[in-house]
Amino acid sequence: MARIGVFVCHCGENIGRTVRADEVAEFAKRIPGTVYSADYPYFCSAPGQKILAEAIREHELTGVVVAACSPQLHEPTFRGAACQAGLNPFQCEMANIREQCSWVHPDRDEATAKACSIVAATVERVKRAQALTPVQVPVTRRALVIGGGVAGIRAALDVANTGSPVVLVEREPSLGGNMARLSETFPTLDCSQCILTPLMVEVSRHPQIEVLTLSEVEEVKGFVGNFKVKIRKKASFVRAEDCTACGDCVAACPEAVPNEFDMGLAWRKAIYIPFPQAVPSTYTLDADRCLNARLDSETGFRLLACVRCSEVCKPRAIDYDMPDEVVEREVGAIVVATGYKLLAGEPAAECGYGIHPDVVDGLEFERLLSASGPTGGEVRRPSDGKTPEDVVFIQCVGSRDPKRGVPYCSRICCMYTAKHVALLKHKLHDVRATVFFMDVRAGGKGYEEFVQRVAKEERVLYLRGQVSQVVKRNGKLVVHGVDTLSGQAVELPADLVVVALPTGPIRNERLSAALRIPTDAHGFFQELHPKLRPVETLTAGIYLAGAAQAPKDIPDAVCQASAAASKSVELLSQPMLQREPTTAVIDDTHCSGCFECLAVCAYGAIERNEIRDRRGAITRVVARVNPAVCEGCGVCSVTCRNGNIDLAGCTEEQIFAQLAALGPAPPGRDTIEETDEGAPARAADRV
Amino acid sequence: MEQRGWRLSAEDVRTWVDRLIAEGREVIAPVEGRGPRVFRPLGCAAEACLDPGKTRWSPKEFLFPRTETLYHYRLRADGPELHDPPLAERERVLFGVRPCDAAGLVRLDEVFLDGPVQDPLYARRRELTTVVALACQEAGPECFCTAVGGSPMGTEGVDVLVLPFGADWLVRAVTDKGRALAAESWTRAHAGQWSLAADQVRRVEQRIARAPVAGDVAAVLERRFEDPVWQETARRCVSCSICAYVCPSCSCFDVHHEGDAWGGREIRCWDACTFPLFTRHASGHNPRGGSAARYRQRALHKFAYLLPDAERTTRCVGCGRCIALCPAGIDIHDTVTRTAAGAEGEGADA
Amino acid sequence: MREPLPERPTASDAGPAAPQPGWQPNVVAMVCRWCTYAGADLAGTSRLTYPAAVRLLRFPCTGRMNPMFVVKAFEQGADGVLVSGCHPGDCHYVQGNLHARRRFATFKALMEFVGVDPRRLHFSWVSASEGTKWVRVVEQVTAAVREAGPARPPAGGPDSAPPADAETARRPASAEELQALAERLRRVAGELLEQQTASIVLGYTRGTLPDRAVPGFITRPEQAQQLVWDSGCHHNLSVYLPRTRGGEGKVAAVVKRCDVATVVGLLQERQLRRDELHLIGVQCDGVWEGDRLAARCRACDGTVPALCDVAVAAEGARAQQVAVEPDPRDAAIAHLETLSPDARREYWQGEFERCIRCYACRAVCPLCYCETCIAEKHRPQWISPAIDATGNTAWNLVRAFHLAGRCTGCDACARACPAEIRLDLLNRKLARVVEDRFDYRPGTDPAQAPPLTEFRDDDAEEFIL
Amino acid sequence: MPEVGPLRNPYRPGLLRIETLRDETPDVRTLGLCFVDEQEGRRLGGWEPGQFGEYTVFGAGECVFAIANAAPDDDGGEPPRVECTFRAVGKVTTALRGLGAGSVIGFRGPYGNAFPLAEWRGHDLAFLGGGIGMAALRAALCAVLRHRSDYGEVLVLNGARSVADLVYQEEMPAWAGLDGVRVVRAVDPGGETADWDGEVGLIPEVFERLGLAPDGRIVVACGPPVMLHFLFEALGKLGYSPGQVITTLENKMKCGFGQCGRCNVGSFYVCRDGPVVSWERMQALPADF
Repeated sequence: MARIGVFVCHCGENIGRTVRADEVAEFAKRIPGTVYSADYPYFCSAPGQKILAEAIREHELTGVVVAACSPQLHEPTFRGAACQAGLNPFQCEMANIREQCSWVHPDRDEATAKACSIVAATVERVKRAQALTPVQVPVTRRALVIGGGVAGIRAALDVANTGSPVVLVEREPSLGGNMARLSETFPTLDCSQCILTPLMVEVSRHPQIEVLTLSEVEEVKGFVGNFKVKIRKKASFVRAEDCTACGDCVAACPEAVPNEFDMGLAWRKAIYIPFPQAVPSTYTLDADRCLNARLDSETGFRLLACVRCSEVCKPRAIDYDMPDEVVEREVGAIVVATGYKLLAGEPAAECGYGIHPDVVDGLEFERLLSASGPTGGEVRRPSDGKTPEDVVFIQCVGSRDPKRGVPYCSRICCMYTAKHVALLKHKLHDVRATVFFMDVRAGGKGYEEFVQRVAKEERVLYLRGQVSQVVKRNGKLVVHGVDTLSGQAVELPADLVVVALPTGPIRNERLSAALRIPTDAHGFFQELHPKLRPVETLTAGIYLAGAAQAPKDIPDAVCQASAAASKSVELLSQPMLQREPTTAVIDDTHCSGCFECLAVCAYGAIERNEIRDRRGAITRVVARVNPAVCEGCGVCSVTCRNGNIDLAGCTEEQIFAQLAALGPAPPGRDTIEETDEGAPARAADRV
Repeated sequence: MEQRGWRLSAEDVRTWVDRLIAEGREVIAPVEGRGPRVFRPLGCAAEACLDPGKTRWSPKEFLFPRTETLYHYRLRADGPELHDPPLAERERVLFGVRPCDAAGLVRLDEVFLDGPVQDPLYARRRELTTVVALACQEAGPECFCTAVGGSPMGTEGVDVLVLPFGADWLVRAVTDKGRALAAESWTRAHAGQWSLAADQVRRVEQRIARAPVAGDVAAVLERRFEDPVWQETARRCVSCSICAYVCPSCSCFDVHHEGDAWGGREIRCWDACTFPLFTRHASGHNPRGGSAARYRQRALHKFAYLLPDAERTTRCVGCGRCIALCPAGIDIHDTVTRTAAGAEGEGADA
Repeated sequence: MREPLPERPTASDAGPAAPQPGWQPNVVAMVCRWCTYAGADLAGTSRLTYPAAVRLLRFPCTGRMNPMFVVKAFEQGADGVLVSGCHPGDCHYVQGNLHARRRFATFKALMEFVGVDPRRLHFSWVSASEGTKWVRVVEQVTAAVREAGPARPPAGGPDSAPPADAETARRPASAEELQALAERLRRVAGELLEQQTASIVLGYTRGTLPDRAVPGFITRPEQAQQLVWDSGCHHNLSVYLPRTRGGEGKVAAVVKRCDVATVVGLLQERQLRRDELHLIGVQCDGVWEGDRLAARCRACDGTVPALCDVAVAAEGARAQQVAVEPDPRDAAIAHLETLSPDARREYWQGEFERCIRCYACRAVCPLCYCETCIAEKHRPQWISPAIDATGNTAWNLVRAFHLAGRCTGCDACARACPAEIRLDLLNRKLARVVEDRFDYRPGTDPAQAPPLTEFRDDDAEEFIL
Repeated sequence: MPEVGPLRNPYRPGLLRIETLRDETPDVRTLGLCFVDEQEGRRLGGWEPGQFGEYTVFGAGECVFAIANAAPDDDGGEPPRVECTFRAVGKVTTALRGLGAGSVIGFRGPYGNAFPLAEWRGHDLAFLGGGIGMAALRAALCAVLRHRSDYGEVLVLNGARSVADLVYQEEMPAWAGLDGVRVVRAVDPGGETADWDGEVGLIPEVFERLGLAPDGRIVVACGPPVMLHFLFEALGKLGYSPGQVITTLENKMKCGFGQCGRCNVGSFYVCRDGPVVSWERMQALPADF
């Protein structure tokens, strides 16, 4: 039988003024199961806690109810005190008779009556409280960073610098991401490559970082602290350890294809290095473009039609039989930094993007500006290589356009367009530059100053307006738009048009399914809380960095990367993770395997558990909770129609007992009005 | 037999019932209202329905309630304080009971009164209850009282027997208890009228086309304990308890405990051998885990196990309700007679 | 002769009796700890005042609150219940409140339909910063409960049963047509067994009572001749599917249009595997009980759904298509909805009073496949086993609620019920609520997620304060 | 119709207070119970070994176990003390386990038949208990040991899955100390500890190994169904006749006196005609276990 102690606090006058604490304590004595009760001016004081601890020992209490203030305030205090006296902390509960009783009900009788009822319900709850111990989860001290752009690089370095190993996975042959494509960066106009390349090199040399390029995450199993990740390393057909990066193979290769790194504005060979500063600095044979036909299987080639690269390769680094390799890594934390891409939609097409070669997007223009780009840094238009005289920049081509594009602001376009204008003007002083814009949003450090400077100093026309279409007339592009300030239709000739396309997520269904983290309506990964937990995700141990979560500029992406790294390190720095024991508990003996619990669990804490017979054949598939992942919301328990899922610390037995104690004396049980039939008139007949 | 009984008009019967009520008795009779025809306590005679046909379920709940309290308790500092439930005090007439249902009450008596322990709640109710039976005016396709030794005008468990006689009724007291309900002023009936009325009922009886259940059925069924017929028939069984709950002679129950912080009660509720949980141990082991074992238990409990005397071959009274209402179309009479006859598991019931 | 029991101790025993003239309502508030509980604390720290009638119960999340807790609270004598949690978007557990919103929207509709006075059941979103809103909500709820008065057993009122269903213009299919279908069906079944595509065929066979087909399990080709097809083939045989194993071959089942819907539900809920099933869809002109066309058939054209593996239908063009009529269950629901809550409660309590808890409704329902039903769970006791108003009401409510968003309206439960409780109306009402609110119709797409496992950010919440 | 006098409420339990608690294994506990009202205890009189009682945990419900001790011989002395040994498996037994010394529970009974101790006089006896099955035999064993001279040799074979699961470890030395009593402890293969000095093997095996000849010996066995199944097989091989073997059955019971209808095996009601039954009689029952 439970032996419960009830401690009614006066809280000085705070409770005592309206609740007669001595009467409540006296009442508590009558509740079956209560063996001790006391009232005291301040139970939270040191002598008060001593009374509590002594009573626990002396009366061998199995549960404690402290009727005092809100548990949000002093629950840890009293649980701590009870714990020191030998009770499990979860066998100590508070009855809130201050915030929710004495302070809000001026009538002494009403308040005292209510306090009694709160105490009775809490006693019932504690009687059925189980001792719970925190869930201990071992942690694998290694992080996985997905994405080798600037966010991924930063996160990897930050984690690795604390001494924890990192696996950095990049889909492309080289690290660098979109930032590597940029010419200069706003607002300081320092060279992107110059600041990024050292970081890339640092990563590649870091003893704690394993870089896996040309690789993709295929499968993520496990849970916080204990992920098992399968990564597919695609064959590069060039043995990195043998390749000297001499480039002879490139010269020999007969097949030229558009270079993705240059946004298709230049050519590369089927065997290539994406850009000179690529890390790792090894060559890759693009199996899809190589003249040799690809095997149906994932390894090697079926027929060798051309072996020129191999013939010229002195270190014999070419291996046509190289297979894809699937490696498995165990990690404790995962940082997702998959970055962004530009989205071309209907508004882009109206601006001639994808139709006229001289309509380019921001990244293409970066390459045209870049000293390492296809034009060596000279701005020439793609169609014929002429130097443009009129350049028109169009902002918000799809951004902030809920009907035809995306509703959100892409955040970087205003700034990079200002940068583009500045760089353009530096290179071509006489060019006429016009910017169509909706608003100029320049909310970063030094951003507004930069835009103002560009607008003032660079003789650029900022036109508030919208572009309806871009057409080609007499060999020249004509931009049709409206100056929304004057309401006048505008028609501008252009040699080159730069459209600011929306930044959107890299949609990788397979990855998001593997990670079990949801995406928002636009496909960006969803953070756990937009304000307070912007780095975490619904899946504990998986963090977000950079534009994978939302459009970001470099400083913001790097900032979040460091935050994600910090979160990962927080997790990896402890050998065992302690988690609240108030988790869902499944009794699978009667589970029918509908898995609606799994469907409603936001945390992926429910797993399918196959029960097998002695011969190993699956007899049933039932649900199982992973307490390391469960957050204890209890949504699953309501979904389970036959009540197989309970919630530790808030069990159905406790809830029912509380409900029974909260109500008034049920007349059917109090004064037993039996009919001859024996059916007592029960209060319940009321529903 | 000097028992000539009486002849009552419909009006007389109404007056009779109203008088029984006025004298302080609770009169319980078939009532038609929303839902099916069932036995309910009458406010006045006009509420009773004495039309042909039977009620959806037997009136057993007035002796063996669906749920009743066995004792109450209140928790005190020094331990629980126990209280017995009150015993029934009011005299009661079950009116318009079909003979099969009246016989069913005797089956209940055997369980609750004839064993080593007598149930005081039941005993008191039984003592206060008088049964007025009404001979059948029609027989349904499910009826088989005659197959188990009953009759549409059987008198087992009956205190007063009423036979339809044209628009009137012939009334005869079967027991002294029944005689106490009669009135001095009633018109006597004569023997000729009785034989006419009995002929009428016999015509109903002849419409019951079901084969009699053989006298040695108990032994045969126990021998055929492992017969595939149980499996084949029970395959359809969905494990509800309609058959048991509408049955006049089923008497199984469960004992539950209901309590809150302050006290509680022990209750007895109807239960049925067709429910899987009926026999499941706390360990999970279930001696009758399959529907076949449960259906066999039910059939054998009716036709083989624990028959009180050698003469009676069944505990089943042949009302046929379990057949008419089974959502899976299981027919216990068919199963039992075919099994007893050694029939293979062929035919409609396969 | 019985000793009067001593009174249960109450607060007033603890001291001088409180001078409480008349009745004080008892309102149970189930609140989430992160938002509303904190909001109520804020009301306290701000020294606001509100009626003492409300008693709080702290939960981690509204998503943990089982609607059956509300039923329990009323059972235990609450005069009113308030459920309160975080505003959408504020949930500590991201989406618990959004699941709760769907559940309680459905549950509230059920409670109102069975006549629980809407003034007794309330919902609100109160954030941790809304101390004043908490006060306002409590005042509003308490006032409403006070107006509704003490919860009391139904008083017994006039009979308010729905009128009889309107006459149907439809007629049963002709005997020749049925005969032709039956023969085709036998042939199909025989071939399936012959070719060992299926190892068992669930179909209808002749029962021992006239005009009553019963479920039959056919395992040998020659037994296929026992199969019947007529307008008395009421059973929804899909109830047998989850428990029937085909061994080497598939399990074939004879299904009507309405039965296929429950098969879809079973597939959705992983109780069946499509590749182990062989569905023999039969064109059905409706099932008849005497001269009464089953309610569910009135609005159904009986054609064979595409999900079936084989369709047994009339050959060639039919002279006359089945005329679809309004569903009479809707008329009955509409009638009940014109009644006052009290009258509706009267009606439903009258229905539940007859319940003998035989659980036939559950046993015949293909979607009631739980190994052990919540009604049998006694740790804690969810549903009182007592066959009385309390237990019966709780059982009938939980059954209906557990089928919300799942029940396809096959009416097997109502047909089996020996007490003729209008379970069909409860089911149908909830099906319509789910369709109206969540734009979901059960039994159509095996790949669809059940509506109460999902939510939309913009689910209607007009019922939430 | 039988005469109905003022009948006793058969469901209303007497009240017992928990005096002693002893944990036999991690989940098996033995309670020593005394009557709250001594008069009530005296009215109960006594019980025969093999009979069982219904124990009520107020707030949780009733559960059924054998009475694990023998009633006092003389009826004039102190009121009887009831002992029971139970495993916490369900709702009520878990609640019972939660009770401490001084708690009050309900008790009604005794119910059922008893071991035919009188018939055993002069015979050698073997008590074979598997797991908690020993609890059902303990009352008979106690009675036999109390009148040691009335019986022949006594073997006690107490077996369990593992050493930790062995009940009555405290008492076995005292039993073994008596003249002509042999106590064999056995655990299933794999359940032994490093310092285990008892037998290893399943009870049927161990008994076979002991090689006790059947002549006149009465075997009293209780354990899980699968143990009994193999034990009967083994006994058959050793030449024991079904009449020599006695067991006690367990089935779900509610009323305790043959009314609620669930514990029957054919016409045999475990609560009323059992729980004690000979192997011979069991063979005649339908296979409805």
